[in-house]
Amino acid sequence: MTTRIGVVTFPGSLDDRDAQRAVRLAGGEAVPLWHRDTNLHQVDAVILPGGFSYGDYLRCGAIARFSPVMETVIEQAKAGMPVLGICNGFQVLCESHLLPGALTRNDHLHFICRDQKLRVENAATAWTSDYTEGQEITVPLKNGEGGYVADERTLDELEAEGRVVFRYLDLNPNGSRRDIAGVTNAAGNVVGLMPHPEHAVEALTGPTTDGLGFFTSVLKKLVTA
Amino acid sequence: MARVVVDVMLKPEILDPQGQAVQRALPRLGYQGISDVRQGKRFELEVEGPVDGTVLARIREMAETFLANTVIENFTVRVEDAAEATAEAASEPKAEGVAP
Amino acid sequence: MARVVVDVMLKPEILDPQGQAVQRALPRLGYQGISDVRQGKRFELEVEGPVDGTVLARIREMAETFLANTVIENFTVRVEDAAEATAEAASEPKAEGVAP
Amino acid sequence: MSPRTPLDTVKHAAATPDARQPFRELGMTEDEYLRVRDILGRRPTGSELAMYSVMWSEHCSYKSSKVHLKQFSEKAPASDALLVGIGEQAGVVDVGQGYAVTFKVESHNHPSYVEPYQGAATGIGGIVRDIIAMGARPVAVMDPLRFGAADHPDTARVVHGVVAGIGGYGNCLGLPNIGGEVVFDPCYQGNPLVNALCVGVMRHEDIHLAKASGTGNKVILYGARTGGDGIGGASILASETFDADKPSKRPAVQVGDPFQEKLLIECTLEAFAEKLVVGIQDLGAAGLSCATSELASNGTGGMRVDLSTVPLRDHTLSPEEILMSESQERMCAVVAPENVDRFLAICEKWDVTATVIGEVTDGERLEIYWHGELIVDVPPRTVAHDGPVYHRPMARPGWLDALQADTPDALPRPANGDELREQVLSLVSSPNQADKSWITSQYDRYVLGNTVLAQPEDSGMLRIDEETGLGVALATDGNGRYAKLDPYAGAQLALAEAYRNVAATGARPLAVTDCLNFPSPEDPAGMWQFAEACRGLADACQALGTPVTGGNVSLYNQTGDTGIHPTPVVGVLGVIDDVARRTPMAFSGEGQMIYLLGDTREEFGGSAWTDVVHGHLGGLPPAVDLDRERLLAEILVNASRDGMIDAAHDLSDGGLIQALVESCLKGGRGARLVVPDGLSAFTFLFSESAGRAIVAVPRSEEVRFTGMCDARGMPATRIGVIDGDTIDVQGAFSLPLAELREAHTRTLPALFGHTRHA
Ligand SMILES: Nc1ncnc2c1ncn2[C@@H]1O[C@H](COP(=O)(O)OP(=O)(O)O)[C@@H](O)[C@H]1O
Ligand SMILES: [Mg+2]
Repeated sequence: MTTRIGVVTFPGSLDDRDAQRAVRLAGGEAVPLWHRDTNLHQVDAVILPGGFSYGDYLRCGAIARFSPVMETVIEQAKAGMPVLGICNGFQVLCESHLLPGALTRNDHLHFICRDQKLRVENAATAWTSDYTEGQEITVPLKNGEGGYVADERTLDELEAEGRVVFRYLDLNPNGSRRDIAGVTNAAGNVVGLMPHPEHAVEALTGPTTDGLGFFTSVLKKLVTA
Repeated sequence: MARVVVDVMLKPEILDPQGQAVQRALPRLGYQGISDVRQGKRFELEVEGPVDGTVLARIREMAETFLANTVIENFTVRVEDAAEATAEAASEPKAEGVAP
Repeated sequence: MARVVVDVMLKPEILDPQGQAVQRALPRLGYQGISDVRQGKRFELEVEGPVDGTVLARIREMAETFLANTVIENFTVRVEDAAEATAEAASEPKAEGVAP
Repeated sequence: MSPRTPLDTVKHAAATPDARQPFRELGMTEDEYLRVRDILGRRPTGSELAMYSVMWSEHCSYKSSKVHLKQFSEKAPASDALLVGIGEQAGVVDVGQGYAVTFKVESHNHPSYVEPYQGAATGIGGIVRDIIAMGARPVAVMDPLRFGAADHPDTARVVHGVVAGIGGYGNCLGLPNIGGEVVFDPCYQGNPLVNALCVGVMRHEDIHLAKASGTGNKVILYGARTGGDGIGGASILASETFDADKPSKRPAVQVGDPFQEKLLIECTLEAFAEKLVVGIQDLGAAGLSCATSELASNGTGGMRVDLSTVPLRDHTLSPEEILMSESQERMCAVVAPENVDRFLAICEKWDVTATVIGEVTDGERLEIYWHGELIVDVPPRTVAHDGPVYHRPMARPGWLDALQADTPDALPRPANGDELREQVLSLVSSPNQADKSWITSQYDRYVLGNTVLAQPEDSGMLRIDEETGLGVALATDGNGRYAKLDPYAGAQLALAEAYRNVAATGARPLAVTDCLNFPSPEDPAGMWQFAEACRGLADACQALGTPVTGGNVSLYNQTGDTGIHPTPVVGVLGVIDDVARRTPMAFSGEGQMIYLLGDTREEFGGSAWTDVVHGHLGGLPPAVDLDRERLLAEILVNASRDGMIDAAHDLSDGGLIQALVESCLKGGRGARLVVPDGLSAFTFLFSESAGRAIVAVPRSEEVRFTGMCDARGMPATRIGVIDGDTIDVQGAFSLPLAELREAHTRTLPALFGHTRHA
């Protein structure tokens, strides 16, 4: 049986098909989930994709957080199900308080799309075990509100507990505190990041195939689990 | 040091997709009875020295040419001062949001 | 029908790039003497029926859980009413921006 | 609220034939007004007048341009690829394997000057709805832009707003931006050009046309509620009296809601997939007036609409205003009665407001009611299709001879290697030739996961089929300086360049869309320019075998007496069987041979060199040789298919050195060049002769490649080798890549502020 990974579509989700493709290329079965779904159709993990859920009006991810599907996702995430939030998905996870901190307007105030170099700081989460700590990868980044902020105490805590999963290298594209590109929860099953691994899974359409590791990591974890 | 507040709102006849999105979400969150929501911008300017008529006129000009886009937005300028704070307190105490 | 205004501002310790961009632009545009600018959001809610304590408490809850993200933002809730308008008028007349 | 005139019903109009009507204020001539009276046999009601005035406007009726645009059909080359030609919302092209592609470019020039962000945003919104209305899934956008002088104080306002608007809308819709243009020239100061192109994909069987047929079928309006946007004119009708000095104020600016449009895309495509739609039409300019009259006139039978059912954002709107409102993000569908419930359910699923506002009748009239009263009763064709047609006077401008006589021949040329070097740096750092990533990095090029090539490549390329690798490529071009010197040749050069760009990436050019941006047609000189450009484009499309499938005309781009350079923007669509075979522009293969394809002549009229170094515009643009363009394209496509070249880049403004610098910077490799015999280094580097490209040929392929060029009669000159980290022109100068990169990339950030795209 192949492993089922759900990809949630909120109104305004944009990279949902791409996340599904990435799951398939990694060998999993992608299961579309609808924001009004109240059950998760027996998926083993969930991806909250990029986009502008509900237009990103009010705040990015703020309205999506209250959708029916998120109630179950929050519940399951707390119970240990692997959940990955990419870009808008990361924002939803922060708004849901599954991850600490918040994402604010890029410090230069522009939307930015670029190939971004990252360092993998934590290769022990559900979504990063196929990487090695310190590995450098390049994946696309595209956002207008990607500045990661949290109070100093939280930031120190994240650092101390090794919960900073990715850091921007060469250039901090949005003013994120301490160059943080992605973080995880204490249990390591919930990961959120601003850059887009699902856009780096094919040499033809991405800058690299460095993003595949996210999807193979979780598939391996679920098979051995 | 005085604070001048400039509120900038979309003109009533202009579509406000942000306000609409908020309004549409409210019933789902269990809030009834809000018939309309408009979302605008609030600028808090810290002014050095006294805020007299000249300063306020300058700020109004600044609001008109820079802070607001008068093609689609209206604005108001006011000094946030003791008198106002009192008036507010009289009508309803201010609720300060604090992080949990 | 009453109007309730919710103002949401970034907490003082959170960087406000929009406010900063405005402040930086001011001297270039010929405005001196503004030592700080913060940019936030203003929501105008049109409430059906009277705004009593219960309604206001609900709106405060709504602001806390939804309109503001209290990880990074503070908010205030107030009824926009006659008392306030008078207070404002006393301090300084409101400048209504109108399109040319 | 101001008092209103009593409702102007059809009955009332018939009874008050002498009532004065504000046709002039609505932009109608007396003749046009009399024609309406003639058609109706009475005076029009206020609502009818609103409809005719807006539908017979230049923008909607093409009344000045029609007689010239005809040539695109008359001279259309025979093409098996064309599934739907000119006249529909967008043309449709067969790209094989059962796929069809629809694409179109449109202008949103004037609104983008008034309110740059919203003007540009709604420009994207409008063109995307055209594509959805054909039944296609939109898959990418492009944005050809023209701004005033780069250092003019107002330019930054427009640039910031337009770029943010295009990004804000397109990014939020989830459409990758795969190309466009950015040109600065003082002639666009008060008239920036914001053109927007959208491309969509569908299966052949899914093509939908805008028509209302089938008596009893329902007309459903869905999407945003109708507000008072963009109806300056109609408020005249709604005001107290026709000559009231205080017409109610309505904004001329429309605000876009890309989130709503994204929902509109998904919900429309779902309805198409379930075959629920008989006909469909987007609401763009002229809103409901246009949608109802076009749907009705394209179908069989008539249509009855109850305007009082239209969901409103502003309840004070009068019927005239509702008919004219240009509120964004709305569509109109014709649906059989048995499918209405399902259609509405799909709309509900996507949170899209949908309302049945009328039905198709077996009559021949478009009848519109307002709270039970008949306020419009017209033959729909007379509104939508039988508008006035003008043969406006034209005259070759008196200044043209002098302009053409002022050739660049007398301009001082660089005297030595050092001067050449300086001028190369000036060229590649000039705003028009500089790196555009300050702009393009504000656009999402990755979303949907099928972008194979995007900026700064010669064309944007998209994968259409993940299994087979079938793809399409698109490029847009237009050189207003060339067109100013000779509009006939200028239009042909625009086509030739876009065609060449598509071929350079390995795709076979198939079809054309165009956006003709011109000054006032009421000036005979402007009209002549327009006519010449149409003639040139039609002739060239015929010669190249690429039919025009649709496009857009934007006239009156003029402030006072000064018009913009005539600016025909041409988009070319090509097909590639396997996107894995695409040719990128980057010179990265150390040791590979650089070949120049084509002939280089002393051609500097309208060139970037004359502009950057001398601020000069005069003479004649480069000669057009369409046979050569065709041959060059075949060579580039074959070489890509057969794996003979690793990189290619077409030559256009800035000439060879500009192209070489771009390819070297992209690949991170330098080059050693030798000036070919018979050419001066200056001409070699800066000439803008058309029909040329540079390619990188691996040594192992050299014999095969040159053999092919020889056999086909394509001049191919070995000009150098990819090598090291400097560009070295033997005997002239040497420039480190780092210095070139700095010069090429610093310009736009220095002008418009720093983002972090590096
Ligand atoms: N406004 C824009 N939006 C998107 N891409 C753009 C824009 N302007 C320029 N580009 C891209 O930058 C690259 C260089 O543009 P240009 O020099 O005009 O190309 P060419 O000369 O080959 O036509 C191309 O890939 C083009 O599509
Ligand atoms: Mg090119």
